[in-house]
Amino acid sequence: MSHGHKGVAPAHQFESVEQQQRVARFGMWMFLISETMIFGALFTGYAVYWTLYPEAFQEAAQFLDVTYGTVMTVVLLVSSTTVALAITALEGDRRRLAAGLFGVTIALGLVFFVLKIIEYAEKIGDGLLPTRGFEYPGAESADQAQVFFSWYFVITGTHAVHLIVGLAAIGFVIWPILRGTYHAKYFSPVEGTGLYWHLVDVIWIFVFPLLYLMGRAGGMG
Amino acid sequence: MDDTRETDPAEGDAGPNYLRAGYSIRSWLLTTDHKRIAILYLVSLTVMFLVGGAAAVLLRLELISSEASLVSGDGYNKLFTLHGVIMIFFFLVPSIPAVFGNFLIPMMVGARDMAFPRINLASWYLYMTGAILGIAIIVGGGVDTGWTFYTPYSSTYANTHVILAVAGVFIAGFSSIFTGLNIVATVYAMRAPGLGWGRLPLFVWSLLATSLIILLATPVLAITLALVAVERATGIGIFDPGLGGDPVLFQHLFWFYSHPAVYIMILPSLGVVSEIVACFARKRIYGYPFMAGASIAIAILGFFVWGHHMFVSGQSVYAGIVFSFLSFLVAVPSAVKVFNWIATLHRGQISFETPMLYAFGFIGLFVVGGLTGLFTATIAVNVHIHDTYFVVAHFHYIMVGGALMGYLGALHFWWPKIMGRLYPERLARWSAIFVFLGFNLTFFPQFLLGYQGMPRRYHVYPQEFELLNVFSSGGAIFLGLGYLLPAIYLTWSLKYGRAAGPNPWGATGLEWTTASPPPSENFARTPRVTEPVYNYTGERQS
Amino acid sequence: MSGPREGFVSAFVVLALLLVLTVLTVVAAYAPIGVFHVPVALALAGLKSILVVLYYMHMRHGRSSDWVVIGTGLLLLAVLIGMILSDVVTRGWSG
Amino acid sequence: MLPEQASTVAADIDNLYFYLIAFSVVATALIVALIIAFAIRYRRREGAEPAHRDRENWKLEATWIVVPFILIIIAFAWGANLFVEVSVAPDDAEEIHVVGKQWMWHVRHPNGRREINELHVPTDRPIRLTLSSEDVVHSFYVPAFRVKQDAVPGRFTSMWFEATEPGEYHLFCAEYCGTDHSRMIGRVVALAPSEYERWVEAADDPLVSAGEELFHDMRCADCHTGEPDATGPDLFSRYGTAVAVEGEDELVRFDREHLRRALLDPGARVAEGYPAVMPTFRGRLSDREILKLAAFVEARAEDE
Repeated sequence: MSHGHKGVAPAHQFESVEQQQRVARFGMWMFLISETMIFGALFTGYAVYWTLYPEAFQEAAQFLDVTYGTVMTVVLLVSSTTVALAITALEGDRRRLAAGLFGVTIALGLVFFVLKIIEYAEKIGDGLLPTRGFEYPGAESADQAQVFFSWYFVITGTHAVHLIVGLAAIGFVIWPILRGTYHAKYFSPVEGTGLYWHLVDVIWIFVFPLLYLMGRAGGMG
Repeated sequence: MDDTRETDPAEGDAGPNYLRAGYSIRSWLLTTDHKRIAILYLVSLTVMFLVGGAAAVLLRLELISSEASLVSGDGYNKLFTLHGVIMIFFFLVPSIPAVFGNFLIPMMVGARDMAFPRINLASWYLYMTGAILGIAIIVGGGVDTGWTFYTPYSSTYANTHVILAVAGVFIAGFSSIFTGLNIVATVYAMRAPGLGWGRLPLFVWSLLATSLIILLATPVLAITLALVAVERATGIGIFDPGLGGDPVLFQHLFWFYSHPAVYIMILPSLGVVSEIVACFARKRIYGYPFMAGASIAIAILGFFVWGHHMFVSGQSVYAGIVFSFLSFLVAVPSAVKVFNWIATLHRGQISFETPMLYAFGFIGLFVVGGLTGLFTATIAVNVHIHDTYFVVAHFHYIMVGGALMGYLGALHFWWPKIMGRLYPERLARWSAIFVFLGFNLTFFPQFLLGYQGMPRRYHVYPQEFELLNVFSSGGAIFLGLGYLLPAIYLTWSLKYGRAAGPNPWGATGLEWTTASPPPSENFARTPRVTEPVYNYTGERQS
Repeated sequence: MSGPREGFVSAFVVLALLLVLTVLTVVAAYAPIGVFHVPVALALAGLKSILVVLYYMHMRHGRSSDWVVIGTGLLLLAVLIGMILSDVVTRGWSG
Repeated sequence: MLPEQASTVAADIDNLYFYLIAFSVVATALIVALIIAFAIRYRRREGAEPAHRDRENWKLEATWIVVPFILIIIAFAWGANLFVEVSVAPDDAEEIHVVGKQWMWHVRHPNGRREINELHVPTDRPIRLTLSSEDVVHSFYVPAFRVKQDAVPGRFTSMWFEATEPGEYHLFCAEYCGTDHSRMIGRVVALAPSEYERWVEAADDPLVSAGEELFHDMRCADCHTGEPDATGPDLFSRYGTAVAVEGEDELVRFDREHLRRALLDPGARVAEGYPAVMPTFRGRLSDREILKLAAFVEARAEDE
């Protein structure tokens, strides 16, 4: 598969490129699991308050927009697909295709981000920012609903921060791919970046039903 | 091995080594050599230890009298917060993994460097950023929440630099995640040919267990503290009951990290003691698989017991009883460790160099700390002693008696390897004994104070507790001096110590097969392991 | 590494599955299934994640060491969520 | 080395504590003795043969896994059993409300009588405290009773005890709560049932209790501690008597008017032998509040 690349030398601490890629992947998985624990803590907090204030939370969840949530989910799923395709392309040493697919990923990520900003702006415009100016129509459970929106902003906000980091990381690998720094024989940083982006996607796969879709049929457990 | 001044500075260290790889500041600050990064950590940790130690001395001086004498109430609160934050997050958590883990793990597995050298350097810079924030807080007027940052005090009521403090801890947290990640990746993938899992030194096993905790628990603390900062900065309701929140949730998330964090501090010391005991008893550690398994078991079990910090917090009675039961289980692998060390001594050839004295001291203090841990795990007794000096004494036996004795033991054991010089042995032995006695005088009275009911974090206290406090403060002065002695003679040895040679203790392990100090690439050529671990008895090669 | 681990076509097949599961998730949220909303939502999300992990993250060909990392992480995640919730749920049980 | 045993559970908890001590002492002695014995017996000698490697023995490992396990399970079961007793109040317990607030304890008895930093309880009757907090987490701790419970803002928690011996016991805040955490202390006064009835029925002037609260809020006791070396003179022993004032030959009667002037214009009449460091409360206390304070000082002076 190597099309005229010069011999690939491993970094000084490794015996072979093979070993280097294996270690990089292993290290990236450890980092991803660490990241997962961050969201684990956030979901724990969210679950605790659901348990404490089920009615108020169910009511408050109706203020989230299913359409936004669904569109954002689809956008992220497609962006994950383009990353997977890009890695496949790179493994086949089709570097321009890989770079192009990463470009599409960035575009999709930006679409997600813009949607997020619009959604935030709407929520803030409706007085649902859970701070001093919080205005909530369901008066008696306003305190508890405020907690719901706190977690909504904290969870989606933390996710958005990860999304931005992922976008930046992808931005940093595109040029080296085109230049040939990364290629079919050595692309560990690209693979790590891809894994990171997939994690951002997986987290959202859980955020979507657990925030946007709760209590839609009325009466939940 | 007597201390001697007939030194020949040139002897034995003529060859190139990592210390001579460059003398410029740049060559240190941009290094990716794991050994140099270890030295960077050693220096910065020592500075932080001195800052945290100075705070401890002030605290104990204040407590000599039951009245407010030296500092104001706020001043006292800031001092114990500073002491706790610095000692835990900026000294004990990074201590052995960042200094000795960094220096030794690649050497023990026969590798040229850590798996991710640049991330390793980044980890030190993150640590320094956190530490500088910590120092900035002192300059800027302090923080008074206690190292536990309990809400809603930290998120709403305190009017000190809480956000800066949690930012420092947050950043330091990622520093330790990077270190842990590097350690696991290095051990997993970079072992020398022939070095199977059953041949790893127990120090390596203990750091694997430590890294497991670091990787899985630290992120939870990081996000929890970030939430406190967010709540404080923006007023959105997360933990503050005034805004609909639940402060007990904070405690759960906090202790999910901070209890396992105790094992982050103690597990590496358990590994160090195994190395030292094997070396100075000239025997393979008895029950090696059980010792390795016990480290992993402590790490895993350590995740199931955090609720014993919350028996009187308003946690449910049922959860309390379950947490109590699980807490007891940790005692089993801890006991396995102690008994296997003793069995290792049996029919050994025991000698009493300084590292071995620290190892003996460690075992004694760890036994007391561990057994008093049973008191705190016993839920009905815990109701009485929770948040009293009993708990303060207990965790100092584990974290200072245990973790710090292990750190000092490691420092003395591997100092000749790291610096290529021997320290004055007799002086070092006396200071080890001095530290041990000073420690017990400081902290044993606190068990008694605690059961009598003296709450912790008290600036002034009823007169009847004064006598025992005077003993404790007296011990603290001894202990403080005891810690200064190694700083002095180890520094002295850098210039005047005798050259150590590759293996002054006659120890096994790959790190002793190369020069002291080691060359930049650690080994002249990749070692090949053909012997079982701790092969002190010269068994047949396999 | 020699040659791609996954083909272009499989990526699109997986995407199609993911989209179908997303539709199912939305439908299930509005379906009258009572207390099963949360378990069903979690099961569908779990299924989607498994697809992403196996195919997009290449764990179909993953090493056992990577699986150990994932498994340990998920175990501890379960401990975190499970034990905290067990406290919250049982708080009201005693007088 | 034990605090008094003044509640029904105190002796039980101490017994469990003694079991743990006995277990610990035996274990420590065993370990230390083995280490010392081996250290002497197997110390390194010149020219000795290399050490033997002991054959590993899983039975030995199993022994020191199983034996400690059994011994600690006893401690667990004993502790859990006792904990249920300590946590679950008897049905007939009398309920008293306690509210923690930086940095004092407010107590309200069932008949409405209030106290600050003091809790009067009858002996031989189970008392259930319902705890809450107005600000941060506090913890209500009575060492002599061996009980402790956090007061959590936004929630009610509860604890119970039954005092066995009449007397005065320490009350501590055990959860760090800010600047004056270590001064958030008080006393629990256990009275014989008949005396308690008398105490609880005693007229409780709302003016006096309001005054007591002000006395704490304005932190009067920071200086007027009642101790001989305090910054300010003891108010309660001097109230109603004639006191000496700096720069005046005549003694001055310490009455409501004197208190009022001392609060509003503290520099005018400084108690002899004390530094003139009292700040003015002009603008911080209304006339009505001064009246409340005076009522409290007067009532306390009569008590003493």
